[in-house]
Amino acid sequence: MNPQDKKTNLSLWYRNSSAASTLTILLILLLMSTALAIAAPAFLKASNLLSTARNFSAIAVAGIGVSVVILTGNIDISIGSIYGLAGVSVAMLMKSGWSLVPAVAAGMAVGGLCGLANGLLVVYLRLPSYIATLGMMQIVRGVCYILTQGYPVSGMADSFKWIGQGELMGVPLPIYFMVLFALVFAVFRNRTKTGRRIFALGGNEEATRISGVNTKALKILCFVLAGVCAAFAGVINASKVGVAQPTAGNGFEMDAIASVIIGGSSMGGGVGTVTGTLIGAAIMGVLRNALVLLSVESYWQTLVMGVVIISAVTIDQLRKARR
Amino acid sequence: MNPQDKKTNLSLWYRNSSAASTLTILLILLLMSTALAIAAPAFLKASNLLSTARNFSAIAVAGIGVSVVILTGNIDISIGSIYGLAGVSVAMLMKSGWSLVPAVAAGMAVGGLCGLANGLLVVYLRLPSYIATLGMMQIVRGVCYILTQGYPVSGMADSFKWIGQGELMGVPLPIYFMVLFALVFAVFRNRTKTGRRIFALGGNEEATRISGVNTKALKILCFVLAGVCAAFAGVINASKVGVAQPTAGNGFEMDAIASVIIGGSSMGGGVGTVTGTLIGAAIMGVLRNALVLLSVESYWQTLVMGVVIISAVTIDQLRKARR
Amino acid sequence: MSEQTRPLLEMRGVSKSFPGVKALDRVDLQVYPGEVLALVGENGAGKSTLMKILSGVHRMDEGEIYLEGKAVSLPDPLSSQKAGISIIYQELNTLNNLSIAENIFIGREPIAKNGLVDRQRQHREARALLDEVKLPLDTQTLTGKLSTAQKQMVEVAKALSFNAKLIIMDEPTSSLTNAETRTLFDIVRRLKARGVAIVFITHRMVEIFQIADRVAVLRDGQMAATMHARDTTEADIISAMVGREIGDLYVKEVAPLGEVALEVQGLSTKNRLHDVSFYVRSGEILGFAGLVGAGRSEVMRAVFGIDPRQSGTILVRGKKAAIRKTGDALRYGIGFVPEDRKEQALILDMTVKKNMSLAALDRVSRGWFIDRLRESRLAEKFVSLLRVRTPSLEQRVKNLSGGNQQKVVIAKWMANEPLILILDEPTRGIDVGAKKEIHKLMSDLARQGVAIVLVSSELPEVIGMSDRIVVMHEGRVKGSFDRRGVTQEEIMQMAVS
Amino acid sequence: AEKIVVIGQQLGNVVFLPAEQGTKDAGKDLGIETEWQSPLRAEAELQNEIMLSLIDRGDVNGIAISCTTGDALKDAIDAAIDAGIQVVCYDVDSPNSKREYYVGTENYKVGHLAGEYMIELYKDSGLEKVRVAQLEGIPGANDIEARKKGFADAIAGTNIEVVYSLPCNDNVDEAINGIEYYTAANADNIDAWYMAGGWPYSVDPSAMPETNKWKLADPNRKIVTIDIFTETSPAFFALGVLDVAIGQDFYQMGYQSVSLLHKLINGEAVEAEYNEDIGAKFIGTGGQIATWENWKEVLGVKE
Ligand SMILES: Nc1ncnc2c1ncn2[C@@H]1O[C@H](COP(=O)(O)OP(=O)(O)OP(=O)(O)O)[C@@H](O)[C@H]1O
Ligand SMILES: Nc1ncnc2c1ncn2[C@@H]1O[C@H](COP(=O)(O)OP(=O)(O)OP(=O)(O)O)[C@@H](O)[C@H]1O
Ligand SMILES: [Mg+2]
Ligand SMILES: [Mg+2]
Repeated sequence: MNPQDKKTNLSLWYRNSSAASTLTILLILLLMSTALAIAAPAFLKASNLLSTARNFSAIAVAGIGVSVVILTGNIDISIGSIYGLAGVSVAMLMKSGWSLVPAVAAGMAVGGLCGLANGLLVVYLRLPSYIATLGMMQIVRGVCYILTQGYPVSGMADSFKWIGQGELMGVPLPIYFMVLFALVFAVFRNRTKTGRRIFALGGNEEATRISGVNTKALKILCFVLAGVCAAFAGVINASKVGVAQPTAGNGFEMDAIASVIIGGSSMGGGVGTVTGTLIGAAIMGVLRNALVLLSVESYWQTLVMGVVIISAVTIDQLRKARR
Repeated sequence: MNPQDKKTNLSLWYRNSSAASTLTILLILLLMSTALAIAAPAFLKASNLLSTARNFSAIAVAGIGVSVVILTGNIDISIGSIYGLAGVSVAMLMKSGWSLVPAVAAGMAVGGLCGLANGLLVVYLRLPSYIATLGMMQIVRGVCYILTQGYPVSGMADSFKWIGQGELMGVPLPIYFMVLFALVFAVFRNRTKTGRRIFALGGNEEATRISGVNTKALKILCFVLAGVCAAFAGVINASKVGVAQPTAGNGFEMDAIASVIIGGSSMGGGVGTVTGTLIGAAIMGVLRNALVLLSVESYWQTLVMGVVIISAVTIDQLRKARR
Repeated sequence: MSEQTRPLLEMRGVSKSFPGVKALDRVDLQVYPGEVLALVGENGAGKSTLMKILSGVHRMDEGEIYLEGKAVSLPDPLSSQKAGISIIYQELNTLNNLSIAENIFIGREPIAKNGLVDRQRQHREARALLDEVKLPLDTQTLTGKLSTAQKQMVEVAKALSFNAKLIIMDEPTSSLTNAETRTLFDIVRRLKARGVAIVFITHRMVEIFQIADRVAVLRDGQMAATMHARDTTEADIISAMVGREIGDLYVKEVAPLGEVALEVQGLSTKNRLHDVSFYVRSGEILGFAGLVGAGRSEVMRAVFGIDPRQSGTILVRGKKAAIRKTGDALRYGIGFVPEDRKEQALILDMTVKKNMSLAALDRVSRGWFIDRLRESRLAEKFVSLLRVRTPSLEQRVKNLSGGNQQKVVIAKWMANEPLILILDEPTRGIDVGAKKEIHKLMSDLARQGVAIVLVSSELPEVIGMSDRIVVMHEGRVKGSFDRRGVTQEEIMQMAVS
Repeated sequence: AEKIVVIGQQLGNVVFLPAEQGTKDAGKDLGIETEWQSPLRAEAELQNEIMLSLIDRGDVNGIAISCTTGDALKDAIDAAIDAGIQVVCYDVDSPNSKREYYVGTENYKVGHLAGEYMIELYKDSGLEKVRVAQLEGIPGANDIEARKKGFADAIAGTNIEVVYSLPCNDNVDEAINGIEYYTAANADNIDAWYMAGGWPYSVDPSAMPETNKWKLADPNRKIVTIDIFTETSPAFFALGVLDVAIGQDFYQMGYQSVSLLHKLINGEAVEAEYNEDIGAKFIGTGGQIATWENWKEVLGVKE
């Protein structure tokens, strides 16, 4: 390859690559963080940074999962309910004597089953994913209420708290889980055949099918993955607060989906990175942290949140517009 | 036209037409209503029918508006906040001495401005509509809080209640408004050139643009219309309860969008009818009425709601699959 | 339309670059009223780009455009329309969710006195236009239901409706069969008689001599030559296009025929196919001929597991094959190049490399994981084999010229190394040089024992490349011919009755 | 058969769980049918719809409602009363409506009480100034606003001052994260927390390590909260990270509302005084006040 080609590749990369988009969003995050560090030095305290990261890790894990569905051009708004049900299920199982690992596995399986139901509705009954997952959102939430009769589940063995509150070398475990999920999903999406096919499916479903790909199974898989991730996020959260609430995750899907889109994924499918989602979640997390550290008045908080989200994504769009 | 042609037309109509889809959904609504009438005779009381219709008229009006945005393949999740802000604005204006009509006009203008902001963000900053309207949702809600300092606005002149509580020939006014909006929008969408161009835009934006249509202005217009309708819905609601709450409409966008999709519109754009949206809103309204009339236990309500929504849309999909 | 008359359109020194590509380099072009100018060139030469500048889709980097002597700027499609230019794009731009009538009049809807769209008038005028292009369809039909050729004719009708002074047709015939092409040429002649100027882009040499007055040849973004059609030969044009001799177009070498690789027995589908049977041996090329809508594409889709079959058996190498979805077909070693590259074959937002490897991921992977090096090598191989004009393997396919996109589709299926390869209009929109390469590749594959099914609406291609030819009509197999000695007329006769 | 419906503010809001239980128990004790209804979202319009449907149902004799916004339910309450249904408000009143009875504790008073306890807690501290951070829910929510106001009025003119108010949108996770962030960042800038709603105490104390650390580091740091959750609150007292919790008795609100309605429906005499401040005949359900001293007895925790 001659130098000319290299330059061409670079410029093409800058215009087309999702990596460039991820880079821009990363810059936005750094910018936000720097501004915050100046305005509120407490931001840089290790404990604050760690607890901020710990707090957005559930959003990130669920975001990483739902981003796979978004990659196919679909949406999953049931993840907030799945998040709630998983916490409740694990807590109830542990109360009935299960130990941590099998209970968590079962909780993730519950999430996977909910995802499977979403997938089957979308693929075989051809429901628009918005409706299928809206319905599932309500059904799953209903199950949460029915299982618990509305009462938070508490009184589990102390091991329940390990996932959300444990630490390793001074760093909270949820952060490790978040990184683990990110790595696994990044490899899955970018390096495996299935991952590549999901991208293709999101770009052009018909063409992907005609390329010999079982697009039905693929789509179902994506919903299952979203369910499993949302379930794990729900477990992190329940474990973090030590109690499983049947209402947990109400509206959580908004945050998770927002972090995916802020991270540069397209609602239309076919575009997006795991790192982007991670950064999107971090932006949301730092923003929440900032609102408190800067003592923004309660009436102004939602407004500021909206302005920052719009600004962050605008900056990334402006880069693209420079074509 | 010979008889052969007529038959072909009929079968074509059944396979292709959105009208057939609307018909199916209407049948589902009638089915639901019949079942309900048998299970709970109180359903058929004129007062119950009228108040149910009055209750879903706000969803219907907002749904009719947002369906135009959905028709372009975009989404507007800020309508719930706009709904809240409009109620608050009209109430505050009336409190400060404005009379009803100019105050309502101003409220709708406020909604239109919010929609304009959405449109500008989507068209000129090229933000994904999900993010633009998510940001606006928070900004507008923030404005509600800031304007009212969180307190519900009450103590308006009695004329404030006219829109939501007035009656004409025994029928509540909101129902007239709903029908009026439906008629105007049906004509607008199906008979005017702007309306047809919105369909075209939703079907293939690029092709529409290169046909010489100003797609940017068109898209902005759609967001403005959604804002205006949501605002009017918010006014109906505030007027119905006689108080404007800054939190009104939190989560309302879900209901409005659901009724649009249940009504047969496609999230991808280019497909949908006004009547369908109306019926979608009616299904949601009757369902809510049913849950109370049948004394469904609170914890089962969400679950039942989810099941019914999925079933309703499934039936329509099965018709399409019969092709 | 002699050179003495004032040109209707004059483009001077037009240049246009895309990142990594200089698509047009100081191009001059004149078009005279009442003439048909054939604009030709290899894939990626810049033809479509030049025309999109005229239609207001692209803005030129430098240059001037004069219409009837006056300098004009064409910043957007609307101003181009107003200036009297209408265009049929290479890539179809139909609005599939609207009726035919609305497709034709979108943006210029007739308005009745009450301010609403005058639907009656719209349908009336659309009816007249459809009659003109001989499309016997209801104007209320949803455009999404039409076949590619029918959509193409709707686009022709739309272009006519502008009453433009200059009509640009970017490869309109690539998805048409002879009958429609003849209709189109009749229309062109009528327009010409009215003094309308037409720029006609095509890769089919015969068409140039049937219809064009002059020929303009683009090469690598530069105007290589303009000539009068009557003073020139196919060889001249080709050598101006590619800078070398090409020789005979259809090179079918004789390959030894093996066992029956694919056999279809009594295939029927719900609506359109009835009892279709055929077979193809390894090493054999089986051509499929027929009119638009004859059902050839539907046969191939049903065989490949895309559309459900109602009855019928598929045998692969003598054994019954259970093909229910496309993945099954792939496992039986079948490859399929579909007819519509944009809708059915390409992931437009993906890179050249990723598109090429999509059907062959198993061949470039170790276990679950894609071996990126192997993937790149595979793509590099086909980019050079098929001479795909792209600045990089990382270019998104949507930024390639139409013909180069088609090459990517072919590469994708060749990369999969199928034993049975179904090609539906494989050379649509491909330039003569590349076409020849593809024909040669087909021939080579056959020699290596691949069984090939070739569906093509270009009869010379079917006749030139096939060992046997199956003719279809209205969802049924009408008969078959041996390649040797069959004429276009014989095939047409069978296809229409 | 006699049927009484009790309406909560939002499905899934834990404070209404005891009210639901009280409703059921009262129904059982009185031998009448009761029904619990909650809108899916805390919105007056949805409660309004439920009221109208109940009126049309025709089989409902009495309704008790905790109003999301009092004035927004005025018309619905009046309509029900006009239709011959007995209506009372509990927890959150609708003062301008035709309802005659209010069952509950005033939120304003509860807030005021919290303020009084705060003053009490700091009376011997010797601090010149007591800086309080406050937790609230959705800005403007009726009950919370009343509690904020009660607190503010109580501490007016003292050395106690609210320096920050943190909204949590009625979301437990947001409440916890916010408290943690703020406490960690402002450990030396605040002396106390006043939680106008009990969101953070519906979970396990381990969810708030920073706040616990802060609290335990200095005896002059105090936390006063409204709401008691019998399942989860004791753990906080046990750790010494909570000083005062003031709980409204929602169980009694449910139970008393049903009993009252039953009497009204059957024309029995009701003992209730007209209360000027409330503008209704008032049935106080009292509440629980758990302090650092008495929490074990109040919450029924055995040694
Ligand atoms: N939007 C675009 N972005 C980047 N490059 C482009 C774009 N459009 C065209 N090109 C490049 O410009 C060159 C000219 O393309 P053009 O489509 O004009 O070719 P063409 O002569 O019409 O070819 P064909 O016969 O294949 O249709 C090609 O190299 C193509 O890759
Ligand atoms: N008369 C028709 N009515 C409805 N659909 C048609 C008709 N003709 C063609 N089509 C559609 O167009 C598509 C392509 O046509 P088909 O496969 O029948 O023909 P073909 O012989 O491959 O011709 P072509 O050259 O157009 O590809 C098919 O999917 C078919 O559904
Ligand atoms: Mg071209
Ligand atoms: Mg075909």
